[in-house]
Amino acid sequence: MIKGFFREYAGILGGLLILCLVSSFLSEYFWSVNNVTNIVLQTSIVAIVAFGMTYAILLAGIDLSVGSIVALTGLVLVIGLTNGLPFSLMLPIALLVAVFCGFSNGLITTWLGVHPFIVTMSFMGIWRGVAMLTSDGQAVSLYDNAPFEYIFNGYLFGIPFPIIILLSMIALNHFVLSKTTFGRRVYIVGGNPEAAAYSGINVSKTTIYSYMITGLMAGVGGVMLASRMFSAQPTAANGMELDAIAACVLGGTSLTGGRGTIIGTLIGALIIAVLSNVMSLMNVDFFVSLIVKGVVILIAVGIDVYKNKRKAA
Amino acid sequence: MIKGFFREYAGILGGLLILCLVSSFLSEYFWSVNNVTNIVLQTSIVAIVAFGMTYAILLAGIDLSVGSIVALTGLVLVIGLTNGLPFSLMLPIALLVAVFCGFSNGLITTWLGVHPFIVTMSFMGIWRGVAMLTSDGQAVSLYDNAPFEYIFNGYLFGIPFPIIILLSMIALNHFVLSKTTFGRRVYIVGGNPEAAAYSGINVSKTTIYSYMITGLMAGVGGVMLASRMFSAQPTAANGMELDAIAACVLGGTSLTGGRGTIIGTLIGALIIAVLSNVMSLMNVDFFVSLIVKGVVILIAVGIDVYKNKRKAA
Amino acid sequence: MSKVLLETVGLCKHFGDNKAVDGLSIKFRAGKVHTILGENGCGKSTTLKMLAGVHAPTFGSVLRNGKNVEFKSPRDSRDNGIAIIFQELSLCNNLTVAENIFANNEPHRFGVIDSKKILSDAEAILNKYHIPISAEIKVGSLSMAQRQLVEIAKGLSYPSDVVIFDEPTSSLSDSEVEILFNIISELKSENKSIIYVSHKMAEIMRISDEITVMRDGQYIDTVNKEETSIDPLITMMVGREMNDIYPSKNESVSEIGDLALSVKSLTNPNAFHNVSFDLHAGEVVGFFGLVGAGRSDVMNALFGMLPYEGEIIIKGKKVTIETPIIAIKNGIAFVTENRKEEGLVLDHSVHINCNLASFERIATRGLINEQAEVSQTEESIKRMNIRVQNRLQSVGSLSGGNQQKIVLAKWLERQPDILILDEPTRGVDVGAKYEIYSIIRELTEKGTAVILVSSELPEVMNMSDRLFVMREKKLVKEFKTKGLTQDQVMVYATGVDSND
Amino acid sequence: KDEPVVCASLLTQSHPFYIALGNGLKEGAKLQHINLKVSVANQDLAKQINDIEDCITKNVDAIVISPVDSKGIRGPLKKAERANIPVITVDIGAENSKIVSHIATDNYGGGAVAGKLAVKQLGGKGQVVMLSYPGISSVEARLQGFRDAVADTDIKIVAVQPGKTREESMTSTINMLQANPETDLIFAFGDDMMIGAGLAVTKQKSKAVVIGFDGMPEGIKAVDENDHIIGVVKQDADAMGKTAMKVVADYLNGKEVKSEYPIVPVLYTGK
Ligand SMILES: Nc1ncnc2c1ncn2[C@@H]1O[C@H](COP(=O)(O)OP(=O)(O)OP(=O)(O)O)[C@@H](O)[C@H]1O
Ligand SMILES: Nc1ncnc2c1ncn2[C@@H]1O[C@H](COP(=O)(O)OP(=O)(O)OP(=O)(O)O)[C@@H](O)[C@H]1O
Ligand SMILES: [Mg+2]
Ligand SMILES: [Mg+2]
Repeated sequence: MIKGFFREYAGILGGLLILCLVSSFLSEYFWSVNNVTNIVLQTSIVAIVAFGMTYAILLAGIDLSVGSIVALTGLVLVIGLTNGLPFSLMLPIALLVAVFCGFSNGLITTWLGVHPFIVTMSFMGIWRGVAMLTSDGQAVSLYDNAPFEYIFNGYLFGIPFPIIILLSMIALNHFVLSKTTFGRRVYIVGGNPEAAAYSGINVSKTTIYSYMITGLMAGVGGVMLASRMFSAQPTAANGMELDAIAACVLGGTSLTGGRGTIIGTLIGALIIAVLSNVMSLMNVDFFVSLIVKGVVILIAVGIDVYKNKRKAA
Repeated sequence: MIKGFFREYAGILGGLLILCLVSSFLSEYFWSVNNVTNIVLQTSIVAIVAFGMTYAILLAGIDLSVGSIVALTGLVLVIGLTNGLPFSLMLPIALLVAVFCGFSNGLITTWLGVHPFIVTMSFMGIWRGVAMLTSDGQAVSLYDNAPFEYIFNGYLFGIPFPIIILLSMIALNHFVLSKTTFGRRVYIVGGNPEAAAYSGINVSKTTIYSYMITGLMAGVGGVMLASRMFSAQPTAANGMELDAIAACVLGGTSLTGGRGTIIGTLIGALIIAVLSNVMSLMNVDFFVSLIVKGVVILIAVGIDVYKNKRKAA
Repeated sequence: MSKVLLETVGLCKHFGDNKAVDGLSIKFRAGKVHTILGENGCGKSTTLKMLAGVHAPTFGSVLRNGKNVEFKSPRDSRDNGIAIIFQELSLCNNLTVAENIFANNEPHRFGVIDSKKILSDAEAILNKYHIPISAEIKVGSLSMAQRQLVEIAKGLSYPSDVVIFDEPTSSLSDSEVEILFNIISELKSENKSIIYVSHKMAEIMRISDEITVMRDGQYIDTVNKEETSIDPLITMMVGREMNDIYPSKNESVSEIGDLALSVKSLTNPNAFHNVSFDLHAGEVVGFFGLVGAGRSDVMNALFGMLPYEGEIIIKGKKVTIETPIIAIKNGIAFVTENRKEEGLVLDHSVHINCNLASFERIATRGLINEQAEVSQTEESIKRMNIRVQNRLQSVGSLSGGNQQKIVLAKWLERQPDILILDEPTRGVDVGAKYEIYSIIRELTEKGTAVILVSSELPEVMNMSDRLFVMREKKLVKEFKTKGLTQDQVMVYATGVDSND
Repeated sequence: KDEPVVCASLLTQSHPFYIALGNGLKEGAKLQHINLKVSVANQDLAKQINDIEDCITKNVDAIVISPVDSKGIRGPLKKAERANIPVITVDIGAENSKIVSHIATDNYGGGAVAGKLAVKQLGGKGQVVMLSYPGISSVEARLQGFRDAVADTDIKIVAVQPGKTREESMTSTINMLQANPETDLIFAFGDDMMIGAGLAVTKQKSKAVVIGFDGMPEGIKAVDENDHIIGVVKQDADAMGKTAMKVVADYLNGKEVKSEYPIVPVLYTGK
């Protein structure tokens, strides 16, 4: 089991470890408890959004609208709360909005039969516009709502609550993808949609459900982000889709569908987070950091390819 | 010939015409010579970049780095010129830089054998970072260079020079894709790379050349943009890749490769340009315009799908 | 007469103007093997797809146990006890054999998959039908033949009393065919109705009880096997008389020519060892072996798609073939065994595909020569009798046999010196086979050297001058085909008599 | 004694004003013998929060910040407060957080200055179009200041379109001039937008004049050289940066500092 785990993720895990090793030489602060916690906290939102993205990519699709869904979900939640509605009501409503956004992506994709790139790209604009309209372009803040604050700033058994959320999302999505019939269908549809249809799988339904999960995960991310910032902003998470996609791909999820895991995506997200963190600790120039990030992603993907080739040979 | 043309582009051309018709009701200024010229000028840069993107998408690839290449090319040109180097030297150098960027995309993609999405995404960051570093994040302006100014602001036989460039790029790329063996290779490799290899086509070379053309077209766009703005900015053309991709897809280029034309892309680009123009003329709220743009793209793609289905049945 | 389990009444399927199936009425009975026979593109697969719920009929109806049924999806058909093994493989390469067998049919509790049960059930099925494949291996690492067996196991994994096979043997070699026929007799003894489609006449005569012949989408006749034989069936099928399955060699030009190709101890550690042979102009050399013997890998190496050690000498010159481009430059053409993935661009037109390998040569200074291409396409269509509506039709919408002819056509314009054919008649009807054989004869008469890789022993024996047998990635024997018997060859192919 | 280490988190590094502000901070740091580390949020609040958290990890002596969002920055500033790290805001303030001092241009006031120039230029009557950056609060404040300053006159604001970059400003302005040929004046919230609008006016041969904001060297040059650009509200980024570092040094040396240092924008109308 554990051996299998290391074999499966050897390349990418190696990449992460090397990165951590290099980082610990580069910055004395790197291994401090405080900093490690920070890294996990900083990555938690992107990682959860990337878990959702994993479904879309497993289907050989993509979801460019997750950043907009993150923003919209946060706004719906915060606006509801500032208007005095209870958290227990607004949380489900906000998540439902996120699921609905995902549903739209899935529905239009299967209905029109066009590539999700163009559908989710359109919705990226649409949901962003809706978010902007909802708050008239303004950020909406909220300070005195205990459960809302707790989401990203609370502790459970001494562990930061967002880490608890992250762990549950890992468990949940890993379980769904690897243990359930639905997860299996996602892999089959992504691996060979025609074969899936011949096997009697309802491809449309599987696709729509998957995008709904992608939406839901973006929604969870949106709630966490809003809590983290004590406010919701219509411009939040702009470009987060690219980080989420990078996490998936670094983690070995194939853009041609049918291959990838949640654990892989998690490791991918951690690589990006560690990289940003150490560059920030070292105060690397922003422009340089853009270049370094690109180069490191290329190297990481390259290592993975090389490893797979060697394994195949 | 002409009949075939209309048959082939019926759906998308219909969409453009409907849009123009609606626009002429919505705004009295729409059909003025001045405005129509403006639309063509406004779209010329995106359209040319989208022509380059068409090659990448025909190969079932994508190029997310074009926006960054646009910015970098413009900067290289303008910085060279402000340092007193002659235009006749700097223009080729700038375009070579663009071709080199495209070459990197193509080389790494074929060499690593990974999806161009992730490669060009990395380079998007890298070239943007390089552009930022080159000018330290500053815009560089240039007012007194005649040939530089001429590019976007000159006239030839009474026609704005950028329109001449646009027309030549249409002709050139249309010719390359439909009349040359290289173009044929692009379609075959995009349709089935394995079959292409077994038919004696050098898939890697075709891919690399294609991305070089994508880069070159982005470079041409970059030169035009710099001339238009009398300056180069490291942040220019941020997000232009999405507009270019949208133009391709609206124009019927399939994201799964092997299908699409330059004329289609041109019409796609015009649809986006007309849409932006008329919303701007009507002073539509920015937030609303995001939504409208997304919805119209979905509708246009939908019409195209519907038409193709009817043709097939 | 046994009970009718499934019946079609006036079944039609039209794709636009193309009447793929046009008024088909057949009764399928319990405990019988019912074969549907017809030329490529006559509508067999389309018929089966309607029975499997993949296509909805344009007109007509399907009766299940006498009752009208409408299948809206493959699931409906499956729930009605119809199992189908498709011509196109419907497996996922990233999943294991067991996972593929139970795709969308996983044993589960509240949606949670029981992985252990999948494995044990899959092993049970594989064992029951004597299929020698591990259930835990990923399908992507299996050969085509093994995948076909997995496909069969998958079809048999849920309860059914009608089992449909669409050309199950086209990628199987004899040993696997035996496995399949055992499965079929097992099913028969369970009183199931079997619907069978194949182009291999001998096989059809061996296992069928009833045979329905189709032509151009239309029903011709249904006959009992006992009351017929191969020749009248072929006549019924092609609509004219055919005298011989294999065109005879023109003995007047039987002189074999110069040495065209000489291969010396070709080795790829992972794929084949120490392969040496000669090939002369005007000669057909057959390669026979069981599935996985390594024939295709050798051919891939000759064509620059697989690295090798050893020497390749073409027309007396040593060449290093690293890429297909070099191979083609040296006059080699290669029709691969996997036309869909390696031979054609399915989305593109017949026109583009016919010129796939020659458009550069016809071109002048890098410019496409449209006119020459059109005439070359038209000629290919005529010469090879390819059934298409027009040259702009997409290849993906053609029947398998017609696709195969296009793969062949794409090479002929280049007039190769050495033509490698890997399973060129797989899934091709007798009429078209004859046409392909005739083309081989025609080419050799003009001096082309041909390598014919095939798993059909009669085919290699009748068509080749010499025959090489491969076993376990080695060349084990060379024969002259004159006077050779099938048994002699099989001894070497199977290695039963390995002390020779 | 070691130099004190100070983190500065800037909104962006690709906008002339922030480049100048960054340079001002760096020069100020040199003068005050402070070891300054600058990070750039690239207008992404999440990134800025990460940067601040990383600074707190390093236990720096002070934090200088121009928040991406005044409200959303509260979380990390709370952490800074708990870690006893003083925070100074520049250009953009922070709400609901404990701040040592705030050094900024009065954006609303600057907008009003531009509005008054417009009233004077047009004689209290005419059509105005504006460029905006939807969702950015400092920009909204400038536009609001302008609006309020022309509220009681016959000046009408006939169109507002986004102009987030120089190229978008140019395109938007061309389109707005097309739809409103009678436009008399354009208010642009930044130098880039002013320059883009200036190019558009020339292109469209419009009679409109442009008023801008920021007044960085390129903007000043544009006012000098382009007859259509009549003035720019000039922020003193350099002074802002230097003042900020002075305040930090004073605070760390135990001197008293004021809670606000307004940097008054001045109007520049050419040589
Ligand atoms: N999806 C489709 N769209 C359009 N035409 C189709 C489609 N599928 C099949 N056809 C056409 O229907 C006809 C019958 O094809 P079908 O695949 O049923 O032939 P077949 O008898 O199975 O041939 P083969 O022996 O080569 O497998 C052919 O002319 C084919 O071109
Ligand atoms: N029994 C087997 N076990 C494992 N791998 C096999 C087996 N049979 C075939 N293969 C795979 O097929 C390859 C060799 O088969 P190749 O295709 O060259 O043989 P062939 O004689 O042409 O048979 P085929 O009819 O399957 O094409 C091997 O590289 C291997 O990957
Ligand atoms: Mg068939
Ligand atoms: Mg083979």
